[in-house]
Amino acid sequence: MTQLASNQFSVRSAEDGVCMRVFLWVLWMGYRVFGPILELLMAMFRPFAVAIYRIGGPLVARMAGIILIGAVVSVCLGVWAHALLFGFVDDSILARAASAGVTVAGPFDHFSPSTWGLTPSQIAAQLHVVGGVWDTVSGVARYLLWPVQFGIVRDLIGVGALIGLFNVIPVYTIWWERKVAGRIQSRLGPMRVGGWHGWAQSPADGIKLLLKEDLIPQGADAPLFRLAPYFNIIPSALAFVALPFGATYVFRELDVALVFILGVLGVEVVGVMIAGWSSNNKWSVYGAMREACQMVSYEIPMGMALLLPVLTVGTLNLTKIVEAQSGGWFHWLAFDSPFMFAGFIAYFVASLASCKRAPFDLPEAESELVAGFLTEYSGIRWSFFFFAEYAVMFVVCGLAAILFLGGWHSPLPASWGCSLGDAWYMRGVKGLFFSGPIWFVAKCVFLLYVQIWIRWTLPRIRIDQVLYGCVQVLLPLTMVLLLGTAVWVWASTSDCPTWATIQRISRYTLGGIGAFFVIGFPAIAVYGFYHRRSLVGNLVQDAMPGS
Amino acid sequence: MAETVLESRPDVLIDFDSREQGDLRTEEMLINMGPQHPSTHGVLRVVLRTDGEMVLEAVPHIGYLHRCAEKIGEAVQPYQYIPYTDRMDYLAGMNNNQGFSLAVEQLCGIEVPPRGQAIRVVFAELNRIASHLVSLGTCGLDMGAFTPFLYCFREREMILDLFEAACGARLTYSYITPGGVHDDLPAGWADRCLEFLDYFEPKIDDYNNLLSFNHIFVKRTSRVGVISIEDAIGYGLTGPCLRGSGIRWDLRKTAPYDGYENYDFDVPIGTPGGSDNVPEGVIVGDCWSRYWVRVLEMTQSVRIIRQALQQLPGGDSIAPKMKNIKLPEDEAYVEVENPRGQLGFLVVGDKSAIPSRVKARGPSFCNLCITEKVCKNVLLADVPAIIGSIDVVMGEVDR
Amino acid sequence: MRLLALVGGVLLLYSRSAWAAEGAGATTKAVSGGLLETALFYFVAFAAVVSSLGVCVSRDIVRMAVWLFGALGSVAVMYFLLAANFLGAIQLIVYAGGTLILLVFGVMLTSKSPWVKFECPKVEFLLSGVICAILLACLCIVLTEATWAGTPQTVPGASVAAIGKSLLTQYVVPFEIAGVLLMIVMVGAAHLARQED
Amino acid sequence: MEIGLAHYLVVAAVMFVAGLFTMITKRNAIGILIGVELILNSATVNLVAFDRYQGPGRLDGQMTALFVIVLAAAEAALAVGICINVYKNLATVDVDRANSLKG
Repeated sequence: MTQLASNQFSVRSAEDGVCMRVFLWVLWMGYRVFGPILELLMAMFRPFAVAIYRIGGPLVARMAGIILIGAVVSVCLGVWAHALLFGFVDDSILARAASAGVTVAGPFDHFSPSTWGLTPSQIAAQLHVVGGVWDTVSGVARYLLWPVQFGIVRDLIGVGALIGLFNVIPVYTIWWERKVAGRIQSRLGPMRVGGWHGWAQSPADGIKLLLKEDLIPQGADAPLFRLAPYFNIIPSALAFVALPFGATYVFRELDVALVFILGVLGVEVVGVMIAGWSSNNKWSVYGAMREACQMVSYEIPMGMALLLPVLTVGTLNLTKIVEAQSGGWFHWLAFDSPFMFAGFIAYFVASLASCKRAPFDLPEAESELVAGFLTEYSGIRWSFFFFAEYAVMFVVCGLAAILFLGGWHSPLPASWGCSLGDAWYMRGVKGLFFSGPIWFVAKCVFLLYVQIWIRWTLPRIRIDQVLYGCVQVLLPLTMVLLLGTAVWVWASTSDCPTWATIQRISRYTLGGIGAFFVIGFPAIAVYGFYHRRSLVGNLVQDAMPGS
Repeated sequence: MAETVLESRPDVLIDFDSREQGDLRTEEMLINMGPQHPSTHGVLRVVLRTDGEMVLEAVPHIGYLHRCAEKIGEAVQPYQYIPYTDRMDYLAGMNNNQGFSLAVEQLCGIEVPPRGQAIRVVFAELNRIASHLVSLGTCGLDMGAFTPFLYCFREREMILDLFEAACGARLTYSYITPGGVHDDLPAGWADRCLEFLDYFEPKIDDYNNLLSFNHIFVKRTSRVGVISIEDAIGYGLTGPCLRGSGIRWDLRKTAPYDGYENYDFDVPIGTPGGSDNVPEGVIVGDCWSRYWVRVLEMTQSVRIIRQALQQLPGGDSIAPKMKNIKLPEDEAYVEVENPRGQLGFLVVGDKSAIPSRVKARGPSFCNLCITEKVCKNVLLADVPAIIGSIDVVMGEVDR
Repeated sequence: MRLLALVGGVLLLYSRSAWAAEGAGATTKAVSGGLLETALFYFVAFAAVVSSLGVCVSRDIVRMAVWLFGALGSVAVMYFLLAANFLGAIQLIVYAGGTLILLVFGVMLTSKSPWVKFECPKVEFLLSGVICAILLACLCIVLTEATWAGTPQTVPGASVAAIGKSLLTQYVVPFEIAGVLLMIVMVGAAHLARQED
Repeated sequence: MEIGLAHYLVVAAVMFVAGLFTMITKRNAIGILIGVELILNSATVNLVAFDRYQGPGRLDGQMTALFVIVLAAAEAALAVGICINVYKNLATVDVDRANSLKG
């Protein structure tokens, strides 16, 4: 940002200073007014909570459907507004910089006094450019949009979004898992709390865990016992920093994003090992040892499987890897070559092991090790581990989606997507539905569904089988795949027409197989859901409530 | 922050002499599996001597559920003792009732009416199915397969509904009493039962697809916990544990009681892998064989129940005047085929209405003895598999 | 502790030079320009020093490993500050995710009980402490008094591609030797851990 | 305030001395190993800092640091193997008691 020196933007109106002062005043007053109120509320938390539950519970239960739909709509609107807002401000900055003849680093270059550039009047001018809808609100919008041009404000929004995501994703992954598991086991899953299909069950569990007594066993190494959950949860939260949800929906676009995510996921083991060791419980130590064994060994095939797309695209930057897959279903990397297709499956298996999901859930195998490293944990510390586990599940699914399944691109052809000539509202709509975070999250949820499906179907593997599977199956397999991909990439550089045909045939065949699976899995699920009564037989059906 | 400094821990053993195998032998550790542990089926406590993941020795410790069940038998009349037999093997109450009733009947020379006998067979076999369902489910659960467990319990609930319709209880039935069964079948019960059987038989295929032939399950249970024929006989194993080792011994065939000789059924035994649906790698006497014997026995039980319900005779279901009968000064020992093996009751009379001695031979108790022999040099994860496949009920072990 | 972690996290997120995207279009930034980089450096340096001292003074071997983890993490962040992003990530993977796990694993496998400690005599402790303090003082004096020729660079850090390219061109011999060495080590470690008979 | 080369070097020096102290005073073989790791880390910090400040456009420092990390990992693996072997033979990892060449 040094080139964007302050002298180039020295033109400041008096309005600018007023605006900044108003902004700071609002912040300060918010702190002065809402701080004490929040404290008071927290002091009165329990009676308030009870009262709110008693009074608001039935109301919420009745309104649940509306609230859920409203939540979905507001999330979509939020995503859309984010795209519009940031795009608008970026456009403004770029337009102004272009008029001044400067190059600007990028949308996230921030926190430098020299960027206190755009004045509300300039924003207002841009607003008029954008469209007529804003005319009526531009007076307000110019002041609302003014802070968004600063990196620190955007980062605060980003941190808020990250914290929100990190809270919401595990909570609703747990709910999703419990619902899917219930259906698989011919139960209903959570149905009560909150009304509509127990949507408030997981938040309620979270509050319960917060209020539970937090035990430290006698003889435990108390500082380490307290520290361990943080070692577990902080890396899993850090992974979200570099995980792109969309082209602009990434907190920090790192050039080593993939290695960074792998690294922080590897650090997570330290928390588990320390938890197991400091609990002063032999079962915990067993859990920790198994975790160490499994993680250290499965990181290798996982990393090697992740190298396949890196080899093909030639970068570790996740955003660039996704950009290389634009253009619809058949351009996704999983269908790039047979090696890549097998690599995707190998990665998925290794990722199951690396986030301790069944059938690799040995570290917390409840029928062998009571609860493994979690045996002595309770309350909020336990929920930290749980949060971390589900967040990591999401991260590994996100990596799979980014590296193999086209990230935030929709499977529809590229020509249907965003183009530069679209009007601003069409850009919003298409950005939302054609290549946006919605697609990314949808792919993650699908992969999570497969993980959950596997967990509730298969028994657990023994430790020797786990290690055998890693060292003697996955590792050689991924090595061969790596070699094969290298040859494939090398061959793709040639101009031989026969080779191009072979490549096309393999791409469309693999895409067809992938489509078969991707359509087949939900189709089976939907079939099972609609025939859930007849599949279990008449006797169950007769005994079911509401039949 | 309570940090205890202990210089030496007596429970950490270092045994330098027992280095017979293993690549990475480090340190031996004594570890308590139970009495509170998710996979010890109640309050079994197994003390494991482990070296890493290897279990060098597993010693079961019992007695956490002792309730003086046999001593109580010397204080109450036989018909009053029936509820106590329910609480021994609480998963197979009907079979326990039947065993004790048969012993009392033999002691007193009571003839059970044919209808009573047939109803007894129906209930005993239904209870065998229910008990085997729990066994299959928990065996899967011990391997981490949660879903088959709930499927099994779904079907078991229906059997319990049938029991409830007949006797009002869902777990502790006290239905079969000396002289027959204490109430005749309610109207329409037989049809309901047949409807259940029609529903249930295809479900066995579901379990097989989901669990029995699951690759991971087979890998986890085959060649694990192998009990040879000699050991099985030497340790006095009975029931599916004995038959899983390849010995065709079933009291319903070899010493029929309550009219079992009238029904046509097979006695399944463990078979080596590669034949009869049995997956490759299975050897006779391993955990999978024991598991598979239970699956096959459920089919045979369905066959028996169908026959019994079809040829259900009329008449009384209980012999008259069964209360306050004086027991002769004699003793009777009768064994029946419980879902878990041979359940024997010894009843000694002394010319009063109250027996002077009641003794039970519990199949779970005898089967549990083999744990120590089998759980040598296995992996930690195999211990729940072995205990699960032996299928003990601690209520009956401790009595 | 948590507050410190929070402060560190916030500083980490605002270290522009280390985290900015690579690429031709990116403007260059001074290595040690911003206030936040300075603050982050001091925070990380403080964390590294405290962790290293923690390694020396803690008596429990697992706590030593945890302190070492702190030091390794701080060093990783220092790599990010020094625009060696790839090295920082590798440090996280190999050291924190691999070597440290191995060490803790070794502790678990070889510790008779977590509470058994064997320590050197007090005299030796004091003596070595004094020697080390003198050494540190000498080093610090030399390092701070010396005039270093180099100036802080303003070019962006080396990209992963550049590292990969030089690994296979300029450094191909050490790279291959390292590969062979790793294989030998793998075989050797397996052999060492094996029972002789 | 400028962060110069000396800043990094001082931090590395502190880490080096701490590692040295750990190696001298600890009797546990794994403790000594931890000290070695600390020393290796201080060396890599030096390398990367010199690379950043002294070698414009060259990768020597980073490359050497990379190889040091690789070697450190290999060394740790071997050392832990040796520790386990020592423990198997002597039932302790106290290096003072590992004083005979006979296993």
